[in-house]
Amino acid sequence: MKLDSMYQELILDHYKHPHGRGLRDGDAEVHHVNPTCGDEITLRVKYDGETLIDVSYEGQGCSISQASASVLNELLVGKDLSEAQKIQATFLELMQSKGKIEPDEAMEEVLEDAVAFAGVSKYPARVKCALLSWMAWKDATAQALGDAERKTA
Amino acid sequence: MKLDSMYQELILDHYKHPHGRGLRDGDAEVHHVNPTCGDEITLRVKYDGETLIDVSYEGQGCSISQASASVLNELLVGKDLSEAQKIQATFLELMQSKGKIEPDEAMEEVLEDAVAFAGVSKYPARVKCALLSWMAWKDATAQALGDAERKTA
Amino acid sequence: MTQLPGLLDIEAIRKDFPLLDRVVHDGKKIVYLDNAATSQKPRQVLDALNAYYERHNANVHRGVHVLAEEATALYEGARDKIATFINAPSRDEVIFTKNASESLNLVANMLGWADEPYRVDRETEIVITEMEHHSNIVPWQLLAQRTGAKLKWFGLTDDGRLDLSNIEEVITEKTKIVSFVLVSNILGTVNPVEAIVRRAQEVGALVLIDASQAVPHMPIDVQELGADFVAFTGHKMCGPTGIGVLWGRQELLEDLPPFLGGGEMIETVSMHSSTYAPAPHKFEAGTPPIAQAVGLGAAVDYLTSIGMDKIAAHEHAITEYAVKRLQEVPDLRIIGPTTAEDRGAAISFVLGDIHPHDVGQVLDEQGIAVRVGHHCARPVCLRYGIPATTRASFYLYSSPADVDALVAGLEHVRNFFG
Amino acid sequence: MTQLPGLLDIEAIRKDFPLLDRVVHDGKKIVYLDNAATSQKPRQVLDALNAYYERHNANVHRGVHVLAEEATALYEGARDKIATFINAPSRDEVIFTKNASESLNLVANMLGWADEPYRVDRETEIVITEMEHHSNIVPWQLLAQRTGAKLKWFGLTDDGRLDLSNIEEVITEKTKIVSFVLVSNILGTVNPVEAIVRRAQEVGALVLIDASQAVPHMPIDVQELGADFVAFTGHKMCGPTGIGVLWGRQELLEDLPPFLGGGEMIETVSMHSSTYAPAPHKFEAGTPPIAQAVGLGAAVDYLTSIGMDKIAAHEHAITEYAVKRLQEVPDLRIIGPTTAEDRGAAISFVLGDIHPHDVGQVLDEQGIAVRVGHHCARPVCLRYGIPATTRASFYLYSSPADVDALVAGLEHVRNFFG
Ligand SMILES: Cc1ncc(COP(=O)(O)O)c(C=O)c1O
Ligand SMILES: Cc1ncc(COP(=O)(O)O)c(C=O)c1O
Repeated sequence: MKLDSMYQELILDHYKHPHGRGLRDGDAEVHHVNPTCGDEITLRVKYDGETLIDVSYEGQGCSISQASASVLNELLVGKDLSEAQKIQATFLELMQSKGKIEPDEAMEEVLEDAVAFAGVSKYPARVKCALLSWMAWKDATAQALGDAERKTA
Repeated sequence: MKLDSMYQELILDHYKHPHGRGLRDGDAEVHHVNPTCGDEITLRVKYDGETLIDVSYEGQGCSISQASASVLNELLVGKDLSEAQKIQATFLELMQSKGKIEPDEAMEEVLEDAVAFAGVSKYPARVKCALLSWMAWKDATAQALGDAERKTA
Repeated sequence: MTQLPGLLDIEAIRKDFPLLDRVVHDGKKIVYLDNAATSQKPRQVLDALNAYYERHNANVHRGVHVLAEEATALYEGARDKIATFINAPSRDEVIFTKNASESLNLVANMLGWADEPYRVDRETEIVITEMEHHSNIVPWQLLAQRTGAKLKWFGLTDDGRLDLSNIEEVITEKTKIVSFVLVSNILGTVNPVEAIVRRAQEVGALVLIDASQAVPHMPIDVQELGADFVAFTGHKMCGPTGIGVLWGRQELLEDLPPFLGGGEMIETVSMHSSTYAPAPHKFEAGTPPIAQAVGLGAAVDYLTSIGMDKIAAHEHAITEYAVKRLQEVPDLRIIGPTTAEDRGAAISFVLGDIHPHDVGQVLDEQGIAVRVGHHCARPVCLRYGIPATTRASFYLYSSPADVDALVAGLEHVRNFFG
Repeated sequence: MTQLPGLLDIEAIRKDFPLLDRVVHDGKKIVYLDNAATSQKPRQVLDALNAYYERHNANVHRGVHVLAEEATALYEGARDKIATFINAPSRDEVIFTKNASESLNLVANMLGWADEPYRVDRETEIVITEMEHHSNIVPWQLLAQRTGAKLKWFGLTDDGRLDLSNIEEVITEKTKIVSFVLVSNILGTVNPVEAIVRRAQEVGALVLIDASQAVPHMPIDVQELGADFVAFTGHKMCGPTGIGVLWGRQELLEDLPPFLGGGEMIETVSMHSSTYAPAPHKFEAGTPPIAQAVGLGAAVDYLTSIGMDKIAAHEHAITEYAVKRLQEVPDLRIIGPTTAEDRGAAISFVLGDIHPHDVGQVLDEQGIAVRVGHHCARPVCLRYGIPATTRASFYLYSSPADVDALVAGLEHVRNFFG
């Protein structure tokens, strides 16, 4: 069934057993909404210098948006900012590919579990679900590190 | 040619040699506009008791609206109010007939020259031209006699 | 096939709707259950559009040439048809807009710019309900912000109906306008017009009814409703997109100020000042949606030829069947009335803790088109503490087999996420 | 047949337009010279409309089913096409409205409700011109009345051009918005954009260009124009009725407040307050004119396939020929520029003292469709002391033979009323 290309086993797993869910202490908090469907996420980031030491979140949404936040947590926490940004950019590229990118080994190395979302990129209405937490993370990071810069300035 | 049914000789005559054109003393004056084409008329009525003793007018418009004002002047001046109203009502009926009324003798007796407008009723865009002065007359009469009533009240 | 009393001859009707033959996802014939979002269009409406463009197209009014006269007659003829369809006392009370949203905004703006006694300002109040479509919420929020008026609303009962218990406190002497939905697009609820209109009239408030989900589905008589304005939209009633209607009482349309300015709505213009044409033209600035009005006229002819009472009976039968069958699905909870009484043919539900997006996606894969989300009525979702719903909505071409397909599809969804 | 340099292959093009085969008044093939009022539609546009309704029709956005995704892709794809057609820097700068009039009113209303520095109020001034269409006059009169702002305008020279001699007094530090027509629908004049934009920028005023009569007829590049907003309408450019466009600079669309409220334009709604979606959606309340956008996209594809520069050259040749031939008609006076320089293909004239209604009627009898009246630009008639004009206007399917038919028709008019 074609649907299986979107609902990979791995995605359903993350959906049912999300990583790092819940709100914990952070340097910045953002609230993002997907206006086309009403999915919502509240997300906090915590940095130690350039290292992302936690992403905590809460929200409501479909399996894709929930699983995507869980994968984000698993993938980004512990990474340096530049590395995390590279992963985010690669994920964005994959999601906006309209199903035209078949992830190669290099991409798999960067995205790990997140390559499972390749199938979602074929469903334009769901791409935004998959990106919700990633956009929130980007925004929160800008706020946290912008603040940090201001603090150190 | 079908057009001849609208542009009767008689209408063109009235258009080229209008009766009673120009503004003279009156009991009431109205200004009417045909918003669909911008034709305008300023019209005054003068009553002596119940008798319409003058209709004077000025304005700009097509042959149909000009001829219609001229015919109105010719037909109504000198008539009693009730008779004038009957003529107006009959003219209105003819003009709204969409070409479906073939004026009979009774109607011809009431409308005289104005039966020449029967052909205009087939052209919805022009019916308003033909009615412009007649509507203005009705309005002016209401004002003049309303005022008269108020005066005598 | 399941037979229910009161059904239309669905086979025959479906032949009129080309889209219903559409095949999706490798050979599945579409099961279109998204009628509350928009309806499909019968061949008759498409023919009217084509005939207009191929033979009569011209700008309306102001033309002496034959095409302009024909186009005008067709456009104004459509107005006559709509007036008859809703039993308007006068054709001049029918204003063509671009959609129901514009119709609702038009009233809000007229009242904002009106003179007394209609004027909405900081001394006055606006009343809506918690089950309104966003298009009947946001215009009033904007009006309230811009004039300082207070926005109030009726809440909802647990079973998806308006809570009118405090009607005397909600609608007061300060109320200038009460605007509410006749049939909710998310709950399916049919609201009690009479009670609200009576109270509004008591305090001298105007009443606007959002009949977007009513006019397509049941006989509507604006005189019987007793409201001052009624808004609806063409695309949900077999008509084209790009056209809506506002019906309003003649005296009000005469008294109230215009909204959009431009060609068609004027009597005479100079650089210094302008005067306006009488209604309905006063409210139709610019070239109107001519072809769309003609198409809506054809839609109204089509619906009338079938009979609005028969369509209502058909939908009632389908709704009754659907409400029953859906409640047989384990973990399914209907959001809104759980019987077919005073209820339209839009049925929202949640299925366990499976998110509606996932429900909709798996149904789609089976060729079943439903809508998921908050259906432009987010306050209803907040009220019932749910993120969103799945909504199946029916129309004159819907069959019991469509309901069966939906129920089978939902079983599949449960297995998929089970 | 008269051959002119730069003409398109008219025979081939006419085959695309079913209406041009229309026969009126006992066997006369229509000579359609009312293109400034509305254009005819090519088969390609009608096909796109039918394909949309027959195969893809659904409400856009918010849908996970295949029809909703297709309809959304078609609707948003049309936005991409329009953006490319006018060389917009971003697709998100293209707002779909119902017609040019709504586009113009939208800007006027945004500025009325805006915060500083955009806000129009009693301290500020609005500038238009005496040759505007009513749709670019009345919205500003309404705004001026409602905010207390002062409305000013450029006058006209005797030969039908803008009188910019006093530009420094007309556009001043108080000016918030300058709104003017690129090509006049009554005079045919093409206005000098650069001079006006330069002065407006000097004083920090926004510029809105009414390009309703330009976009259909010549290549338009919004970045080259240098304005802040550009408005135009679908039905004059081979598209359906019921759709217009407003292009606006992204930063402005972000800063300015919404106009109509409702579904589609929100981010999140509660009963207490709402937030809005980013542009263009912020300005598109309710179900948009979906099929009409798709049709307009097809129109743009059609025009592009022929080439806007070629269309402009064709019309220039026809206009040059028409201006010359018309001036051979005794007693005929052109209202507007009497050469084809800086001039569009709409030519207004008066014929002795024969009223334009009578001219139009007699031409109609010969199958020639022209427009008569004040063409929604009454101040121009007042300026030139005439009650109305007769207007012939050409498009890509117009031929020299059409001009010849018009000239012969006018001879007949003169004889009829001679
Ligand atoms: C110059 C100009 N501006 C604005 C308009 C208004 O366009 P619409 O009637 O489609 O709103 C027109 C055409 O009618 C026009 O010619
Ligand atoms: C109850 C209700 N009101 C208003 C609307 C708005 O209609 P439109 O989107 O056509 O403006 C809708 C449909 O979307 C609706 O269901």
